[in-house]
Amino acid sequence: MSFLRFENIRKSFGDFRAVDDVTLSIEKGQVFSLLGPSGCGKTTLLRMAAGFEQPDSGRIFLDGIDITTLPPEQRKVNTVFQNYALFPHLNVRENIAFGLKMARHGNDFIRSEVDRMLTLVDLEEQADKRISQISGGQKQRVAIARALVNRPQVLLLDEPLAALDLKLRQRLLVELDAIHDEVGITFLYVTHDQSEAMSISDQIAVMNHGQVQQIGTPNEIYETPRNSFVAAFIGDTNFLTGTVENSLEANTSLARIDDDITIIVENDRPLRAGDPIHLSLRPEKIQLTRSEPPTAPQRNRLTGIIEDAIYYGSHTRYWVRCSSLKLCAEVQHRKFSLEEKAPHWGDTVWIQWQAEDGFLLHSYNAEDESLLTLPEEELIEETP
Amino acid sequence: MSFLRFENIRKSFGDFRAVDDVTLSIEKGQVFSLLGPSGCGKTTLLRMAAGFEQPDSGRIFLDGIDITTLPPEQRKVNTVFQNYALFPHLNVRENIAFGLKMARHGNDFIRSEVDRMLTLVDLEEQADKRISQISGGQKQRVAIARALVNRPQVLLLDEPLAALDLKLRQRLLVELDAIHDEVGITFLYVTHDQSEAMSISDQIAVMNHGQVQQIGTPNEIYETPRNSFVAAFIGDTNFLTGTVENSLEANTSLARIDDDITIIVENDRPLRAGDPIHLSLRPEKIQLTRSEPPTAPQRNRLTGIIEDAIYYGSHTRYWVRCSSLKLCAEVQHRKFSLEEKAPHWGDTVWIQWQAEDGFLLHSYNAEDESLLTLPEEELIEETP
Amino acid sequence: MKLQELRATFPSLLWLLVFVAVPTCLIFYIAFKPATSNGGIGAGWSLDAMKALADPHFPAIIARTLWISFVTTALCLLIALPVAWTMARANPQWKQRLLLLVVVPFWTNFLIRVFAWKQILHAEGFLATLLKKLQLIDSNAMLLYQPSTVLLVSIYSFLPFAILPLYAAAEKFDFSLLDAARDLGASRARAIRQVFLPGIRQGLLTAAIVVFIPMLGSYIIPDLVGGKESEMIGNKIAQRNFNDRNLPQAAAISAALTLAVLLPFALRRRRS
Amino acid sequence: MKLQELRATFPSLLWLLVFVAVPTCLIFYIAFKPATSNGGIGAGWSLDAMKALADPHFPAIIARTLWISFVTTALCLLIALPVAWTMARANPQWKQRLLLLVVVPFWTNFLIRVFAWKQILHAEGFLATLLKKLQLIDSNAMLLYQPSTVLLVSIYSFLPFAILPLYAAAEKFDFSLLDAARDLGASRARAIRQVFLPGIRQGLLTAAIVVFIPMLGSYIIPDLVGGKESEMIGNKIAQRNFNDRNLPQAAAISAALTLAVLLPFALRRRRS
Repeated sequence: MSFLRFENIRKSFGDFRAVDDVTLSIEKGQVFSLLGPSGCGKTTLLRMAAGFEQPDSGRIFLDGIDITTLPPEQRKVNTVFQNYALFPHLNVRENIAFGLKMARHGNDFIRSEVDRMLTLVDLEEQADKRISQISGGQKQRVAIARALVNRPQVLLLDEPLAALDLKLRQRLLVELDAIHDEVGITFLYVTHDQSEAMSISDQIAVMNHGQVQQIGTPNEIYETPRNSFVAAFIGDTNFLTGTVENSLEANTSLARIDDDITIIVENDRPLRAGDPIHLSLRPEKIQLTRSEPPTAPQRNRLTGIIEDAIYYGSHTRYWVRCSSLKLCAEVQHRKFSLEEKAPHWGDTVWIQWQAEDGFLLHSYNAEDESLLTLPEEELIEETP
Repeated sequence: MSFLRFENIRKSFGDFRAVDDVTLSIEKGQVFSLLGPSGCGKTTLLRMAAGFEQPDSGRIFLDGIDITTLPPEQRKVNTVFQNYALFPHLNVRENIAFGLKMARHGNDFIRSEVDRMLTLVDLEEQADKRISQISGGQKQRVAIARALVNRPQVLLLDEPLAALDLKLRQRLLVELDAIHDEVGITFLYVTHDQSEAMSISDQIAVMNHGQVQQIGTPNEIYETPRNSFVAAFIGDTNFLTGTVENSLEANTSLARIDDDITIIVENDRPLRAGDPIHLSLRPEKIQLTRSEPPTAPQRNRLTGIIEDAIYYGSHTRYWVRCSSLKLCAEVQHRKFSLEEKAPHWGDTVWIQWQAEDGFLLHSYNAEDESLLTLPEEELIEETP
Repeated sequence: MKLQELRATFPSLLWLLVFVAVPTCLIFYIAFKPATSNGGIGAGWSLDAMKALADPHFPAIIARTLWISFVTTALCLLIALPVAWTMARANPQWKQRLLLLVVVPFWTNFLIRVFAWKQILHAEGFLATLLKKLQLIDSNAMLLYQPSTVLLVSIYSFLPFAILPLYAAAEKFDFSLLDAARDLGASRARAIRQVFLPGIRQGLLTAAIVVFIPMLGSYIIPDLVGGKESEMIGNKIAQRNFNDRNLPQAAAISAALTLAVLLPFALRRRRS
Repeated sequence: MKLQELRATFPSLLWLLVFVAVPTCLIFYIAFKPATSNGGIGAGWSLDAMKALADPHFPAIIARTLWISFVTTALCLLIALPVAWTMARANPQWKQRLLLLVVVPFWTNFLIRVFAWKQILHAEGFLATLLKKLQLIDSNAMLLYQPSTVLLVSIYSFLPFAILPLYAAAEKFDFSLLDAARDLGASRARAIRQVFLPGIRQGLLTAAIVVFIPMLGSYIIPDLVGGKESEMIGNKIAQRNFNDRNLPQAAAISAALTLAVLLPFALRRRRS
């Protein structure tokens, strides 16, 4: 049973189609993320759930009741705003109490509920401070407490961590997760940061150009992306484009990627010789060795030269040129790999991956290549 | 020979010590990053290099010349501002031309130089647009072109990517790297994002509370952090606190971490029995297996129960409870590991790491634990 | 650094000296000088001007002045609020146009505008004729020379002064706070009352001061469109100036009024 | 949605109608009516009022009016700019105090302030005596009743109107742009000229209009502190009103002035 449901929602601002026929079902108690780049329509959807925007067409249901035209104050949802939107003329305690005052609760009840929230978000000592006197992370906690104190059916979070430093963001994300476990209410979480969405969500809807590209668990979205946008936006990947040469078995085929590269592809749908294919291959699925690895069934082997390497501490990314292909491989740093010596720029290396690790995309758009982190030597054409 | 040098710089704003006796040397042609949390003094240092702030004491040298008191317009450095600070009343071309106009160059020279820059940052088609008509990423490129066109001796970058979405940030970082390779001038890069700093820098100075905590290459900073702040701020880590039991060899000791845990520690300085030690152990250095691994020299083995797991797509983080210790292990997802079946919450697992992968800290501060991404079950003490 | 700071605040200090301290002191100075027959001030000191304050009609006139000033201020704020709101929420292009509209009333001579009102409200004027034909007012009713006429024309004249500071405050107000308030269960009206009005408090205060204070000294409007029943303290000051040519008495009345208004402010400041 | 939008813009439209269209039309209407001896307007239509425009002194008076208005505006802007800058850069607490200082001059009756200036500048007044003693001016020199006196008192009176819009614009100006300009090699002065002034363009325009336009209709200041040589068009309008009690002629002069000023604006708008 879906708890919060968007049905065929459309919304335009002038000529701009912000949301284009979106249908979504969110289960009770889930953390559901809307993930996508700026302007993909994720915030507009959230604002329609809150009641700040009206859809041009379509319906929104909460717990089975049509709330499409209900004003914001009558919806049992509360929002954590991106810029927090705390009331500057009230202190921390008064900000948290605002919703309860509006609901005309008694003073004793308000005081005890606000105290409970101050404990939950660990702000007891900041209770009487002005909003301008507390830090960004504390503001964020006040915003969460101010929304949760009303015991909403759904908590809407609009990029709640975007304004914070990386380390603080990681920490508050963990706290948010803990709060969700504690209060158990449904979260609708809007973000452009895939690692945020991956680590907190039960379900993710990836959006682009006002449309839902794919809905699934973090694992499904990452491992089986439907199209090139999802594959490139969630993490990094390599795109391999080619043509089917011939089918080997029921679920594997041989595909020609380039004049001199042929690879084994695992296919989840029947392929015929001559069919064009687009493959997504995650960098961490590629193993990189300095010596030639033994052949193995269902395994692709290529040799190439390292053109670029970026060190990230816990891992290094290598860009390996194999004739016309340039593949990115991610190597985690640990002492248990067979070779101790790290490869360098210009080294000849071998790369290999299992056929099943390349995932066949349902659709491909060359524009999405721009989402990949690829050092481009072509960027600068002219020398000064 | 140092090209840009800060010597014993101090600066206070009222009672707040923004920069506290900082000495830094930056080589010509380097990308040098100042990395630290908000308020650590990194931006104040950059603003002093640009000439917007004067140090209370200390000197700044550029190419051997004392520029401490030189006004901004007379310094051969240019700045890319965090909010871009583009002139809204000028179009893209006029913004880029501003510095050359101030230097009273001829119109023909200005036109050709601006055209060159427009090509460099790939904005030829946006040349005549107003600043309000272009996207965030394009504004960022204009800001870089506007600074570079003056051929500064040092380019100062103040969190140049902080206002952008994650994917765009990754892409522009790669472009920035390519631009640095192309123009070859010195970059002073200020950021709070360690992965940004790691991937672009030749040298990093990690700052906290107005002081430099450590200076080194990304590799040095990550693999041999001097203190607990550096270890926790750069990437994630596990802190192990204990006492030396006895020395095994010249460079290894046995240390008691807990009543029932004893580990082998590699030490770069002589340790005596009874010495307190603080160890940093990176999550990716820990190998996690479901079956008991064979013993090996210089290797630590522990068994524990998985208490938490967060899926990040390319890897998963597991938090393993080994009696009083809780250790985080990062496991990359690939098909070449020995065991195919991923461990789950509640499973009993074995973890192991090489003694040399645990790094002995010179100093430790319990506050820095708050920088770690650790799911805390103690966060919520009260149930509603 | 200190020198530069001083140099930066110097224009403001000069402003304070020339535009506040000097005229205020001068008025108190003049109030204690004797008047000369040619309208100037004589040598030496005198308490003669203080006699002007002893006029038996003054308590009633002062009460009326305060009342008309208060009502004008309240109505100006009430009308200006939705205008300032609309301007602040308009897109930048419309903001420019609306600002121009607020400025445009300055463009016609103030006197002419007051006379235009006189023509509109005249017993044989367009409006009176219309209202009489519609039998909305008595055929003997006077639209002119009433206290309410002074009110109407005063509101008309001071509205731009109320709108400008309210607009400046509303412009800086973060309207997403209203979304937040409604999200938390406040109706539109409660959100405005509990979040918008406190948010533009400084603008409201400035607008109130900018209307109330010059209203206290207003004399042209009551003189031209008001009757005997709507005489204000400003008229008394003007009479001493122009008719009696007794500057010290005018200064004394003005000084007394200034003190009467400033005193509560100064006291409130001390207390807070 | 459309209805709500209309409702939101309604106050502004009403404002436009009541405060701009009605008085402007009325003035043009009155300009074509005959005058009555009791100061009202008669029935029917008449071109008599147009005769007022044929006065042979008018070209010189209009030229003088434009010149004094222009110089006052320019000097007001010059003085107001550093004040607005200081206010915008001050910390919030100081901002409040400085804003109060700008508002405070309203607190004393306008007439009294002008008379105070008259006392300061009087031939036997404090300033003239001092200057004569210091032999900075001739013993026969007159500080009062000069065109420059009108200028001085006008600047004094209109400065707050120039400061407020400049402050509002400077407040919204992003001062980090000046850092950027200096970083790119501009001196302090060039940064201000090439980045700050274009950045507050709208504020400058508003300030100029708010000073220039009422200056064109100014009549009390030239009447009280100016001599025969500093008569402005506003005095002519006031004379027709008060002395000749000929409202249509006053309206005609005012309408002609409005047209003369509005026309270039309207043309510029058409062209752009």
